[in-house]
Amino acid sequence: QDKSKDITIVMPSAVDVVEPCHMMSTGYIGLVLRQNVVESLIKLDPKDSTPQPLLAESWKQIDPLTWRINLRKNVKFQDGASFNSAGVKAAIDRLFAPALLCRDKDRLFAGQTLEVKPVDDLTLDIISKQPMPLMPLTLSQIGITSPNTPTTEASKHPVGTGPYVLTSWNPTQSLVLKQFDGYWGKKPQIQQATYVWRSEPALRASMVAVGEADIAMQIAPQDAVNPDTDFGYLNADTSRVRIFMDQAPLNDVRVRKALNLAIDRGSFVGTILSKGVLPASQYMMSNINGYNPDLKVWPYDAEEATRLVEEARAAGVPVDKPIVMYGSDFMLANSNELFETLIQSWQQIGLNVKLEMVDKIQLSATRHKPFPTNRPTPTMVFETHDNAAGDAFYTMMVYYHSSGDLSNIADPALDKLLEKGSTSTGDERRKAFQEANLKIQQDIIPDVMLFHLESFIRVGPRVSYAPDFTTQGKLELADVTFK
Amino acid sequence: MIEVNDHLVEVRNLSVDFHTRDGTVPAVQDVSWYVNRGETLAILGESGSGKSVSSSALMGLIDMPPGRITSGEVLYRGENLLNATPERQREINGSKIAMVFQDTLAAFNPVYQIGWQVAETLRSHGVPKKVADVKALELLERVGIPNASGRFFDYPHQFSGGQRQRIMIAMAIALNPDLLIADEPTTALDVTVQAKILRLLKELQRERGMGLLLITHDLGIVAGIADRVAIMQGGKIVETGTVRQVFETPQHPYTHRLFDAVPGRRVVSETARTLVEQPLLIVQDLSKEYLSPARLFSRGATAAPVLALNKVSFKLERGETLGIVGESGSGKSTLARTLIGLETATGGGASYRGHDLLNRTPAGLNQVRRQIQMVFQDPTASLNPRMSVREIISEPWAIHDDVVPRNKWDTRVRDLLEQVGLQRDHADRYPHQFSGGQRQRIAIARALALQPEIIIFDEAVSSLDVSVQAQVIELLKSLKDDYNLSYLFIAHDLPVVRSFADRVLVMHRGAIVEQGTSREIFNNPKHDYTRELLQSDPALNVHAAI
Amino acid sequence: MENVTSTTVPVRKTERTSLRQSLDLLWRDKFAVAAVLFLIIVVLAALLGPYLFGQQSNRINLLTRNAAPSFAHGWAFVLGADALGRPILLRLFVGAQNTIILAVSAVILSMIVGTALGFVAGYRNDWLGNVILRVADVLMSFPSLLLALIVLYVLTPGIANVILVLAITRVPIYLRTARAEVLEVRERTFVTAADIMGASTWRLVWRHIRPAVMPTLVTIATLEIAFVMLAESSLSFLGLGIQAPQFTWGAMVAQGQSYLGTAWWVAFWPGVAITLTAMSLNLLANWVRLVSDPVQRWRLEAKEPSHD
Amino acid sequence: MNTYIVNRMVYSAISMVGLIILVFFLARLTGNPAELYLPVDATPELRAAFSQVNGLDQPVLVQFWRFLVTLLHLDFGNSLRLERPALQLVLTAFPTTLILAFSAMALALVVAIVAGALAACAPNGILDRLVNVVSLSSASLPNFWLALVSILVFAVWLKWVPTSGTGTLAHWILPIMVLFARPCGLLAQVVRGSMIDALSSAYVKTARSKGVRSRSIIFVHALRNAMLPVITVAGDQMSGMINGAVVVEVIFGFPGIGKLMMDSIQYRDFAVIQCGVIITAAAIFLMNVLIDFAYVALNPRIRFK
Ligand SMILES: Nc1ncnc2c1ncn2[C@@H]1O[C@H](COP(=O)(O)OP(=O)(O)OP(=O)(O)O)[C@@H](O)[C@H]1O
Ligand SMILES: Nc1ncnc2c1ncn2[C@@H]1O[C@H](COP(=O)(O)OP(=O)(O)OP(=O)(O)O)[C@@H](O)[C@H]1O
Ligand SMILES: [Mg+2]
Ligand SMILES: [Mg+2]
Ligand code: NI
Repeated sequence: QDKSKDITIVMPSAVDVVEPCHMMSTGYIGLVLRQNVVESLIKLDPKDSTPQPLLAESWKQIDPLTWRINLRKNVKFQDGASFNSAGVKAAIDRLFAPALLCRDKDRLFAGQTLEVKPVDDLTLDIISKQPMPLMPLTLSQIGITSPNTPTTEASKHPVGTGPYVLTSWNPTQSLVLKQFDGYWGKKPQIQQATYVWRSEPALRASMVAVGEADIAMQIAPQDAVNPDTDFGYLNADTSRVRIFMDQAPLNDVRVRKALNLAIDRGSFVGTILSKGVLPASQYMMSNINGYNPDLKVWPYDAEEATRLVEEARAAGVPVDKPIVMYGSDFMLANSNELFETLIQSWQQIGLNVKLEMVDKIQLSATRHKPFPTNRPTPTMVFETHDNAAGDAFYTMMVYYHSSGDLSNIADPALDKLLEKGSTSTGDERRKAFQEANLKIQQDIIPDVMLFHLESFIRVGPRVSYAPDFTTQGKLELADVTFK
Repeated sequence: MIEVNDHLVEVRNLSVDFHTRDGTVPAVQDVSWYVNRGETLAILGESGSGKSVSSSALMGLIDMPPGRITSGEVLYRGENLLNATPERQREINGSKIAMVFQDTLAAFNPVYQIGWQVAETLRSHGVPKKVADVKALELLERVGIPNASGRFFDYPHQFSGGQRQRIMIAMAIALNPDLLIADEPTTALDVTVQAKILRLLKELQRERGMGLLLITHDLGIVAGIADRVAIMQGGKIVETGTVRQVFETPQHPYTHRLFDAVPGRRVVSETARTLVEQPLLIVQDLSKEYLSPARLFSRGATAAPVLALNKVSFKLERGETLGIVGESGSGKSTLARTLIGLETATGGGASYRGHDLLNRTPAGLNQVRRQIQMVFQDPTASLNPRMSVREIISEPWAIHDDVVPRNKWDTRVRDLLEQVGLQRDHADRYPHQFSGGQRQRIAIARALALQPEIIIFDEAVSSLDVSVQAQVIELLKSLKDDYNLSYLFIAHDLPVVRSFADRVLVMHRGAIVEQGTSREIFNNPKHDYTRELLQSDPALNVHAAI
Repeated sequence: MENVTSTTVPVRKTERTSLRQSLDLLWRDKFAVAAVLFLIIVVLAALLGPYLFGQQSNRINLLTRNAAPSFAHGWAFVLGADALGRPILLRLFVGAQNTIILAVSAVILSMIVGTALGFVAGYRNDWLGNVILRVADVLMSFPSLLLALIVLYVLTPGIANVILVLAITRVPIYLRTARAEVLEVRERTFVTAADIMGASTWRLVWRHIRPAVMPTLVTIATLEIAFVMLAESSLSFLGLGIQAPQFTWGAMVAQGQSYLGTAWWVAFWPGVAITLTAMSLNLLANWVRLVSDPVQRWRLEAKEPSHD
Repeated sequence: MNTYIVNRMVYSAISMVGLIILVFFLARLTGNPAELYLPVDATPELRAAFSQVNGLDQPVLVQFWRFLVTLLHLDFGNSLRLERPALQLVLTAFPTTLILAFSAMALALVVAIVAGALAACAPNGILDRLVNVVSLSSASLPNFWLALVSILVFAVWLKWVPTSGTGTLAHWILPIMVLFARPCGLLAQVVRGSMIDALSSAYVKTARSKGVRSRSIIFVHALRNAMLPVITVAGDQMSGMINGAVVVEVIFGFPGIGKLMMDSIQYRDFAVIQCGVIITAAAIFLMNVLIDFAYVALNPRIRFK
């Protein structure tokens, strides 16, 4: 058959699960499925994160707890089931099916349950127990699967309304998407997309170079040397070193300040990290609602940092105590170099920081509650976080609120601010979160904020594709065009 | 010397040196000889005089270095083999000139079947495999390997020393070579078999005009089949001539010594002792059956089990020399190996001073190991190639540390070397730097080192020229008298046995067919086999010749 | 009186000459000489490197990041700089210490344990030998990655544990090789001869079997050195390797991996150092093998005058 | 012979049980899989539910008992990561690795034997030095380095072969070559070493006196005597490869057992780890039996009880 309309996409690791409700939290499922196989009711505009219609034509909040959704007409699921309010209800209910252990559920609903009530064939109400001002954003993350999808086990053959059907999937080798003839919208150019996976970045880059693949995800910055084919994009990941503030010397704010001042963030840019990375002042990107544009990145001032450490020492803080920083090298390209440089910067201002590389499980276990009540050593951990859902809520409540699963801060004033932000809307909401970010950076200093990270993609000569910050979580084949 | 090349093979002024750590050993110096078609040249000589080296040289078998041919030429039908290309040498080797090696166990490839190895000579020179196999079997039968077709697929270590020697001969005569170099080809053969083999060689000579270079120390054989003799000593040929000339009018003092030492001239050994003590060694109905091992991957008929020992019973008294003679393959070595615990007996019993030799207790074991020593039939294999002679001979003292104090080791080693006719400074050399007879003497020296109560000699003096042999036997006798040692002396050399052994066992097909004092056996043989044995002894011819 | 002189004199004589003779024999094999010289440099680097260049080799300088080999930045940078701008040459010197400690102890440990067990298994054909072999089977089939993870979780990471993991996983090769050789050597007549002389098992094994078996094991061990150095680098991605700022040549190779396309020298030089070390050890082992084998020694001795 | 095989099987079965016990319990010391499968901010309820569904909340002994019971029905359980029968995953991955390992090892043996034997003919000669340098380099080259460089050279620059993946015969070339390098170098050294001894023995002299061609003196007479350590080391290397040619499989995207095991270990996919270990161990045990037979076949003097 005609291969000229087929492309191959090479990814860093296997698509080992294709269950749409793990899309947000597991591997590269979203990249493959989202908007290609399963579509959501609403999609976000990549520029400013505003909700746009997709399977829903319109929506509105009819009372604090209820959102009314109007569905698009003439849409069919790939298995022939018709797309209507009953189908959407089934899809949303499926997220809560206990046997499914939906991994995105927590993130999306934070413990809430939703009730879906079809109003008529193409209208439905979604009712929550507590107000959900972010309902459109939430809906943009949910893939609407066919009502025939099993609810007792993870789907191995996801069926949605998207322009592509999953035709074959071998978790050890490849996955193939083929165009769906009955798609309701505009037909994309790509006939068929084959996804393969290779863990070696240089190999992925080479595969595009020799024409074995058309798009290579996540190539290493040092291999991205050809401006015609290699594109960098901010990938929504922000990195920081979290400080566990429960122990001396890390419980001393001077020491935490010093940790921040010791890092020459600018020197990383274009060297160890690529040119496009941005030093960060807060744990979210500027397109997120709640980002505080007035915050400045910590300056580099080693003298001041040394002075602070000495001051703390004079005040009896045990600054010589060994501090452990956990890192793991699956997190970003050149992480080893980054860690070594950080460690050395801190050692130069007189803090005894040591690196301990651990594996994924250990790192993850260190990051979330329950935290150990008495740690053997003062501890920091390197982590990255991406907020692609557009609102500060998804970051702040988890990482900074005292009830957050990943938070090691218990500051009542901050809690208040965050609660205010999460329940209000509009300007008030934004202000509250911005204020919280200010307080975090200026008073609490629970972390050493580092960079908004950049990823690179290599696009072969046959096709064109422009990545953006959503590319980490989805790659719409419709956006790929032949030259 | 005639300069016309009418000789089959002629060696002119050959000299071979060996490089060693402490200098150069001139193993062969300026040696010349020739062999004509159908003629037999015997090289007699002192052990270590360069017989093997000079004959290896003409087949291009000397490792160079460490060896070095410093002068001379080897002419085969006028062609100087020392200048031949390796490919030419290969063509000649095996098909035109063939060799029977002295040390047969080491000379066979341990991992290939005997039949295969014999047939290989043929295959290497273009005989198709099928034909070669048939021919090989025929050859094995011809040299008198019992049940040859059944044993075609056996491995070298499963044969007796004499059988290996015969297989070696079969291998060498496979292609009817022009010249056969036989280096001590009959050292492990009893006289009956030996006579058969020599007859075979003679036949080949007659049929095909084969030249025979016979290296031997056995004057009887020389007298029997050689046309001319060359006598070597210390790397040189000291005397050469027809058998008659040399035997009747020996010129060189060494030749004189050689003839004087011929064992048959001395009287039959007499037992003068009255046996009051309990016997040292009691062997009762000892049997050993070699089951044909399950052949995992090889084809071939399943051979019938070999009954190597069949209800053997005898006693060894203290201070006694018990000679064991018998046909090659009759189970002599097996008897020795079973007594020493290397083979598990399949029946019967044996005890040493009340210690059961077959089911040993650890305590008894140590005693036995201290008091019974053995000299193996294949001396080369029994010497650790990585140990110097000093280490080899002093090893028993290291094991049994009460025998000789450490600071005396060096002198004692050198004394022992001297006693067995080697040089004191040989102590620093390694086994591979010695000749066959020299290695045999190292093994003897090692067995003597402990002065055990019993020493088992398995063809221990077979590679020694008669003068050295006489010296060694003399040494053994005096040790026996001084320390009241007992010997189990396995040999096929009847004159030696006659003059050395007090009593004699005659073995045939795994059983003892006759035993008695030397006098009884030699003067009044009862069993048919014994009679046959005595009749075919060529030593008698020597006396006629001299 | 006479005995005293005659035994002491030759012993002294042979001892003196044997040292000189060994040097003499070494000189005959120019490759072995080169190997010894290289190993001396490595050992010196391992001893002194961290004291001489410890500071300099760890100083991060992003200006010289991935600098190509040249004299432009001073002699320390002749082999180029790594991704953090540190001089590779000095890092090779400093890394030698950890590398050598790690590789040599892992190899020696596994060799001793493996060989000892192999001797027992080969010599004693009974239940004990069988048990040892089955343990080796188990070790061979246990995934080494899992083993590494287990050690990481149960113990704390550190050089001792790296050595432990590497040693455990490499035991079977020595064990099985030693056993196979012993099975064959113990059937040789000279071993039997010593046995019936009353030699203890220990003596048989040590004096007779070991010298015949060792050369093969040593050959394997010299190659294992390189392998262990590299295996360590692949452990470091689990966090089990040696932790920065400590480093080894293996870790340097691993770090250079991502720069193969752009800065080949980062992974290349430490790789060369590993290969050269292995090669030197092997050449030296080959030399020792010749010297210690009386049957082969002439290959070195005979070299002085050229005959023919 | 038969008793030997029976004994061997009994012992192997015992060690298999030991291996399973070791793997089962030790693997569970390496952290809770929930950390990997669930997002870091998962609620405790979700974590609990995950553990319960996958039976990880039970005491380890109970888990082991269940494992044994299912194992008796030849059921190795389901993969946590891929949610399909572990046995099926292992059995589809295993042949790839076997083919890879066998071809690499066969090639390595042939090349190593020829090179090592020729080198041994003249120790310290030019050929010997050459073989030494090449074999030592190939034995000490980092695998991943070799893999990446050979991709760069042969696939990217020369475009002779595809970079990676499976499909055509050409896809096998690079992985096999990379896999082949280390065993080949190692074996060449081993062959060289033991051949030097064998070539100076008396039976070689006999063969020369028989006029045997030097090729067959080297490869028939000496080689067979020198094979013992060679097949042992080859066996060790082979079992390393059966256990997974991890680097090669990962880099080249070869869906073999090495990659499967590595992923399973990293993802604490216990069922697959256990199944993989059992299958590979069975293969390795079998190979060791064959190697022991080979000892006897190669050298008739070797005996086992
Ligand atoms: N590789 C070697 N290195 C040093 N000397 C050697 C070497 N091979 C043989 N010799 C010496 O060369 C001499 C001649 O040895 P050769 O084997 O020819 O003796 P032979 O006459 O055959 O004695 P025998 O009757 O004992 O077999 C001996 O003295 C021996 O020690
Ligand atoms: N390992 C073995 N397996 C099978 N048969 C064997 C084995 N060893 C010896 N034999 C056979 O046992 C018989 C006796 O052998 P043994 O070595 O005892 O003979 P021998 O009397 O010493 O002969 P020779 O005088 O030739 O050395 C021979 O037929 C021999 O082939
Ligand atoms: Mg001789
Ligand atoms: Mg015998
Ligand atoms: Ni003449």
